[in-house]
Amino acid sequence: NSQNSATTAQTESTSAPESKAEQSDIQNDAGWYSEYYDAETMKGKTLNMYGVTDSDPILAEFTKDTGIVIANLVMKNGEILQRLINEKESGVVIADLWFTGGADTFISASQQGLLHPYKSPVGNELEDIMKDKDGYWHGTSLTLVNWVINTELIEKNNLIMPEAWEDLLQDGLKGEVSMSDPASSGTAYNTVSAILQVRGEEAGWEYLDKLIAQVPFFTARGSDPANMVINGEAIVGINASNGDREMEENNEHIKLVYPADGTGWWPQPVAIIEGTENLDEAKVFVDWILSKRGMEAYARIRNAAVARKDVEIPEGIININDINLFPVDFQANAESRDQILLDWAEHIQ
Amino acid sequence: MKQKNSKLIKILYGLIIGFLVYFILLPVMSVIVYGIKSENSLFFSMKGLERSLGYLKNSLIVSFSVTAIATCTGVMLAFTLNRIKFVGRGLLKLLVLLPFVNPPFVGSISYIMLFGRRGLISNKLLGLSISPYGPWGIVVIQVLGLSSLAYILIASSIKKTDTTLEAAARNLGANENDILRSITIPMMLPEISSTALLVFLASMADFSTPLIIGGNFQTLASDLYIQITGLFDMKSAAVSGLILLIPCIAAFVIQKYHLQKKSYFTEETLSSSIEYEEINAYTKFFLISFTAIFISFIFIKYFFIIVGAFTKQWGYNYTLTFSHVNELIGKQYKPFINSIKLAFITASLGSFLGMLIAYLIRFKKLFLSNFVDFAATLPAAVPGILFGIGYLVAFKYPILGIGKWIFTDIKPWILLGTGSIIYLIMIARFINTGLRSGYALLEHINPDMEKASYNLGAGEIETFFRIMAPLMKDAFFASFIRAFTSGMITLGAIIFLLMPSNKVAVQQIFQVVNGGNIGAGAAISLTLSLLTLFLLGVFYTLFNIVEYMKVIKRNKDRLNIWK
Amino acid sequence: MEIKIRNMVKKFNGVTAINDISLEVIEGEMLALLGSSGCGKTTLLRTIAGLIHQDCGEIYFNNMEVSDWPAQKRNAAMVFQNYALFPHMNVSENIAYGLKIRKTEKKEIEKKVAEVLEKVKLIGFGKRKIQELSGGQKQRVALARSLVIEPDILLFDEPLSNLDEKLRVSMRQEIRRIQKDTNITSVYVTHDQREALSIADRIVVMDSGKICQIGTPEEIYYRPANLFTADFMGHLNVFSCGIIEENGERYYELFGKKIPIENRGKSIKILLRPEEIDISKNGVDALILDIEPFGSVSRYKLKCKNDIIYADFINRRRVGSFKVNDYIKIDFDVSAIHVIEGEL
Amino acid sequence: MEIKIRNMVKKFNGVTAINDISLEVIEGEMLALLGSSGCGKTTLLRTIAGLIHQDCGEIYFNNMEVSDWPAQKRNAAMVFQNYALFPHMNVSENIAYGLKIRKTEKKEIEKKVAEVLEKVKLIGFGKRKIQELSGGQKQRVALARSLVIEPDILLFDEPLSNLDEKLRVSMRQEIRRIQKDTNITSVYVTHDQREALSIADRIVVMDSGKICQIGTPEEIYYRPANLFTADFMGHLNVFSCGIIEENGERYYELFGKKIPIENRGKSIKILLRPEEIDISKNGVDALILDIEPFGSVSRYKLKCKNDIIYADFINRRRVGSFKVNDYIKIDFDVSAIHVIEGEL
Ligand SMILES: Nc1ncnc2c1ncn2[C@@H]1O[C@H](COP(=O)(O)OP(=O)(O)OP(=O)(O)O)[C@@H](O)[C@H]1O
Ligand SMILES: Nc1ncnc2c1ncn2[C@@H]1O[C@H](COP(=O)(O)OP(=O)(O)OP(=O)(O)O)[C@@H](O)[C@H]1O
Ligand SMILES: [Mg+2]
Ligand SMILES: [Mg+2]
Repeated sequence: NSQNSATTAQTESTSAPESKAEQSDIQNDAGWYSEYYDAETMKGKTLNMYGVTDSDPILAEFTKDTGIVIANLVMKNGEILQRLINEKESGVVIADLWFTGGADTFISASQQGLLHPYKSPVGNELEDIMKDKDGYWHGTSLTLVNWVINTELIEKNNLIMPEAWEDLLQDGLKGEVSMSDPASSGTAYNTVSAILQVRGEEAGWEYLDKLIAQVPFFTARGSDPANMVINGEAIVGINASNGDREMEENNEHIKLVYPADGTGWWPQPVAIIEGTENLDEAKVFVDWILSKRGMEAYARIRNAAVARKDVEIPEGIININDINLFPVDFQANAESRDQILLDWAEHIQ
Repeated sequence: MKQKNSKLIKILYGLIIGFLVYFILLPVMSVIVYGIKSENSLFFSMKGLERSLGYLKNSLIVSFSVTAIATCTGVMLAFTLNRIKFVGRGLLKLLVLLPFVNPPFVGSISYIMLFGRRGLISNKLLGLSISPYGPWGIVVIQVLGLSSLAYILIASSIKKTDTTLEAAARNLGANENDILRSITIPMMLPEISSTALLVFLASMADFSTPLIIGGNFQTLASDLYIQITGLFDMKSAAVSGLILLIPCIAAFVIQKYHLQKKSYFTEETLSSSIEYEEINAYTKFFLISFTAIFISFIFIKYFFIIVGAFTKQWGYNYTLTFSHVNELIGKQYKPFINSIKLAFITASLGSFLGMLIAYLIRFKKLFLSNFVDFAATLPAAVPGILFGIGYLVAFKYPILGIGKWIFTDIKPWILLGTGSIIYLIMIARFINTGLRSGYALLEHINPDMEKASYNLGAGEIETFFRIMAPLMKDAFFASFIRAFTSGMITLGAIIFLLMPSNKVAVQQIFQVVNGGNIGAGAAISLTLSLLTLFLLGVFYTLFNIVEYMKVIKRNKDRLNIWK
Repeated sequence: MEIKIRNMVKKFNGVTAINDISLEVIEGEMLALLGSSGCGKTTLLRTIAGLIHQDCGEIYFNNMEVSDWPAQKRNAAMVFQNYALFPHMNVSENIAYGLKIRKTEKKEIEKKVAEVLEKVKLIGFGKRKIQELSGGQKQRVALARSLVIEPDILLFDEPLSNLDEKLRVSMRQEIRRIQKDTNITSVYVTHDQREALSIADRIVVMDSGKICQIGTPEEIYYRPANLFTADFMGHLNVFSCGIIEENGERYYELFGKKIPIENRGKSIKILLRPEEIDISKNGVDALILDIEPFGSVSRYKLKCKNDIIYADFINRRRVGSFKVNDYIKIDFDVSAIHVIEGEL
Repeated sequence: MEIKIRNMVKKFNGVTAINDISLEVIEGEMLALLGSSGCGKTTLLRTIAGLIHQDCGEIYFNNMEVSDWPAQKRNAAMVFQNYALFPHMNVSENIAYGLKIRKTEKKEIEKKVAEVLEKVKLIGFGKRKIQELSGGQKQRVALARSLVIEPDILLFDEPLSNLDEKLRVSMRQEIRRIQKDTNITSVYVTHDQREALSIADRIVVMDSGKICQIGTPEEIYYRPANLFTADFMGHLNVFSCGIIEENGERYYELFGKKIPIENRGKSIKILLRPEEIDISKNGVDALILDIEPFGSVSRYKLKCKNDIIYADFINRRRVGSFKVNDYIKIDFDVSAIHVIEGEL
């Protein structure tokens, strides 16, 4: 079951001038609204964005709506974080926005003062767990831990199609489960910490020990297990995705399975970079992506499970309401990280 | 008082030293200081050190094997393809260069699909089920790639073989074996050792192969990458980088001092033909079949990528489809242009600078030459991503990095955040390829060539461009190919410096492959490769246009004579 | 070892370097190969050594066809015109190379290398790098490298061209001594006809890839078969004379002398070597146009009637006192005349 | 251009190649540099050209110190001993190189190249690759390359060593003509003393990095200052004689001749060139031990009393009839004797 759904009704930005109210109606028809939007001055402006996924189609949609162009540079979470740290130190602000990535890196960034707080009025639509309480970031979509399964090999080896976490421990999957290293992969860390949180320390480690025995080696990157399963090097891979079915669609022999007894997840946030010279435009983007219009575009184009619940879910997307999400405390996650990794290191030996 | 050099040379040399200090030493020093300064870095815990040393051992195991195998293979390939005449040689000569236009990311996927546990060849064809993951997987993949590097470096110099020496040995009664052992190979020592050094450094610094195929056998370079991208611990990464540098520097020093004792140039700088007139049939058979087998390995991989790009589902469903290719059409073309521009400019400038430095050091006997040599080679030993961090931490300060101590409040020009920084880092990285191939070749050029030019009144610049440059042309092109192709697919070094508005093509592939659509990944990688290949063809033609014109003219002359 | 060459042809893309040459080198003889620059001497030597392959023709060693033998089987050591020393070895190593290949004992190698270094006057140079030698020193190393292995056949390609006269004479004697002692069949290419005359048992004169004449030094020098050989072997005074018939006697006239001739042709060429011309009271007058001192001989350019004549006079001090523009009286001995018939 | 060299020293790690040489080359003169192999000729030439730098000493061109000038400023073209042709250019391009550098017009270049190709007898070779030339052809290209630019100074390092006599003579004349016509100061290294005698205005004889003697060809040949020069310039008969005092007159005896001498020393060396010895009815008996034919001259090894004497006789046919083991009577002119005092 999903988390409590208490929504904060408070709107901070009541300072919007009256004169704009009319305008807002028009824009509401379009499905989005931002009080900072000024079509005249913003048309043709270019913003820079960092992110971990290819967001170009969504950004194109944004440009269609607003005339603002956004160039997105794809990097890994750690790379983005390091760039921001160093860029801040030198006073060179390259990116205006950061869109997609692990929530933990956003938390870390906000703690280091790399992000600019902005409580978007549209953010009120989101559940608390989906956003930072100080407005440093807002979640846009969900990343869900799932299993990539090679159905061909399941059949060939007469295995039970895994549905629950215990199914990964079946004999036939010995050496055939691929998982990344929690120390270097957010996916794996999230899985491990979620299992520990849900099952409790003792039972959790007991299960993990058995799981470890099934895995031939831990890959360095979160994306590796999926590739191994596609290649037939493993039968089940612990993976993370946006809730999309792309991998299934691209590969006939692959099935994405969301464990019935709960799975780890985290939001993919959007945030404004501290020091940006295009603050207004950045705010427009945040408002836009969090709006119904933005979320719908996001869900449609990326086949992603989005944070807003009032968005129509297109065909072929996992409805998060159907999935059993582990209750996750991101803050706790971040704090206990070192300890869990130390324990993990001992358990894999 | 030794050789005197003109002001011009001195100024040029000074500028080069400045460049090397600023754009190589400064970033590398920065990253080291950066790593050591941090309180909580892994370096200061015994455990961290132990961990790094463990990875170092892995690195060394892999790199030594790869260096030995790839260098030998490179020598054999260069030998077979340049000195033995046989049918189909031209084709093999072309194919052996394929690894240079390495389609990023999908190469290893192709390899796994073919030779993995359930690979097409290993499992379906041969019925084996061997895990490709582990040290041998790394070695095999690196050897396949680096042998081509070895080949091209050695081949450019093998063309300068003075065959009269072999004739002399033959005449003194030496059989082909003796000649190979006592003349041919020793005469190739400059290029062999130069190549071995580059292969060693490349293998040490390669992080992606261990990541993909290493399984739980990771090397120092891949660990470094994991530390940055997974652990977000750039400082520990810097320390790993420091440890990684130690064996690389050692290799550099060994190579340098090993060579200096002997001379390799002869009176004749070119032989009219270097092909063996006759060669033992068994040897010929062995060499040719070895080459053919090796090249077919390379070829199969590429062929399979082509298959992947045009079939519905790579590895499972081989129905022909153009959907992957069609997908490309919607893609932005600008990153491709950016990539080409970046690769072309940096590869030419880097190779040129490298050759120039090689020339200055070898022929001009200038001060600080060891230092310059070392500084220019250093980037080869530093994994790209670490070098990138170096740039990030060094050039985030004003006036090219040193303004940190001068300007505290005002904000003058900062390199970070400008488009030029990625050009600078790539040039800095490519200098060493030019340098190595330049060295290897210059060993064979009689210094009197240069002196004759001065004597006829040509100045330093004219001499360099008219005499030395043409003689070093092949080596330059070898270096250019290597730099250009690697420039087209470099990501690690520039990821910290790229501007979102100036993306490169390889990023798109990265995005696609990350999305799990390997068919499309294959298609786009292939496109990039073909583009690279096409451009190389164009460059090669342009590069040799003068010669082509001559050949054409000659043939015309001949025809006229016949008329 | 006897060498036989039959109808050899060698072309380099279009350029005919050797044009149907047949030749025999007798066992133990020293055959000199003389010819103008670019006439194919080096090419011929290289084909004998097996370093390049002829396009046509055969080579026999002791009546065994070796045309297809690889170079290393032929045991025919060559001194290369451009030395071809191994740059990565020092002087001793270069010289020892052939011995090492022959698996000679180390002690023996050292001894032989030391000996030959002495013979080529390079004692103390053993450890030198090749690049640290002067031109003549390099050439001597190349010579030593071939001599030391005492092969069946020795092929010299202008082995002394970069040495001074004194060294050249002593090297020549050394070569000759070794060659005679060990009875090694040798072919000796030189551009210096004096060297050929003094060292060779027989001389081959080549021109544009063909053989002009083969013979002993004497034959070649005194009885050249054609104008080319004659001219090549030393400067030549050539007179074209018409034959005069008087009273049934046929004769021609040179400097007023009537010289009878049995020849039936209408015109002949008369060759007179510069050294055959003598100073004599009974001679004809000649004006000295130029004097070129050549060491022991000086070459005088003389004008005698309407002919320009070259004469070599030994360089005695008393002769040396002639000056340009002096008049002298010259004569020659009829027996010194060499007659070539027809239009050569 | 006048060249002045002051106290020049050049060492190569320990080997002294030039040992304190001072030398002047007068404007427009052709100075020949003679010396045994490895005596430092090439090194001296290279320092003048600025291709290597002396350890000590200065060089002046027209009284301007050029010691620190780079090679390209000196305008002193050199013919390299090892040719140093550019392998990536064909013959014409090699020759045109210096002209191109001088920004000569294209037409002009073509014309000059064609001219010089004719002079070195390589018409039709313009398009050839350097690797496709014979040794002598390469040497001529090297020569042409330097001649064509008509520099201030010409430095020849054994420029004709790989050519046959005929070509050599004609090249020599060509060089001499160009040099005289354009009045280019030239230094000409050769190992061939005959060449030096015939081409040079003055000759420098070097030995182990030092100058032995400087003088005109005549001086060097007839009045050698020391035994080395004397010997180097041609084979020499050296007799050590004691001086006899009788009736207040001092004389020494050679082959029965009493020759008066004013010298006060106890012993002298008498030098007699082989060509000064003559055949004469009044002479002393001598046995022919060996005859070495040298073209127009033959060198006879004679035994006369207990001395071994070398004599050069012109190669007339009538003389040629002497054979080894014949006895002949020889004599010499007293004026031909060159006396060097003391123990040289
Ligand atoms: N590789 C080649 N390609 C084309 N022509 C060649 C080649 N080698 C030699 N020649 C030509 O063949 C002819 C004979 O050459 P070779 O070297 O035998 O002459 P050579 O008699 O030794 O002359 P030299 O006395 O100048 O050394 C020359 O005209 C030369 O230009
Ligand atoms: N690079 C070098 N290193 C050491 N010694 C050298 C070097 N170059 C020349 N020499 C030595 O210096 C001496 C003079 O050499 P140089 O080349 O001037 O002689 P050379 O008179 O031209 O002789 P040759 O007539 O044989 O060409 C020689 O003994 C030579 O061995
Ligand atoms: Mg030759
Ligand atoms: Mg010399």
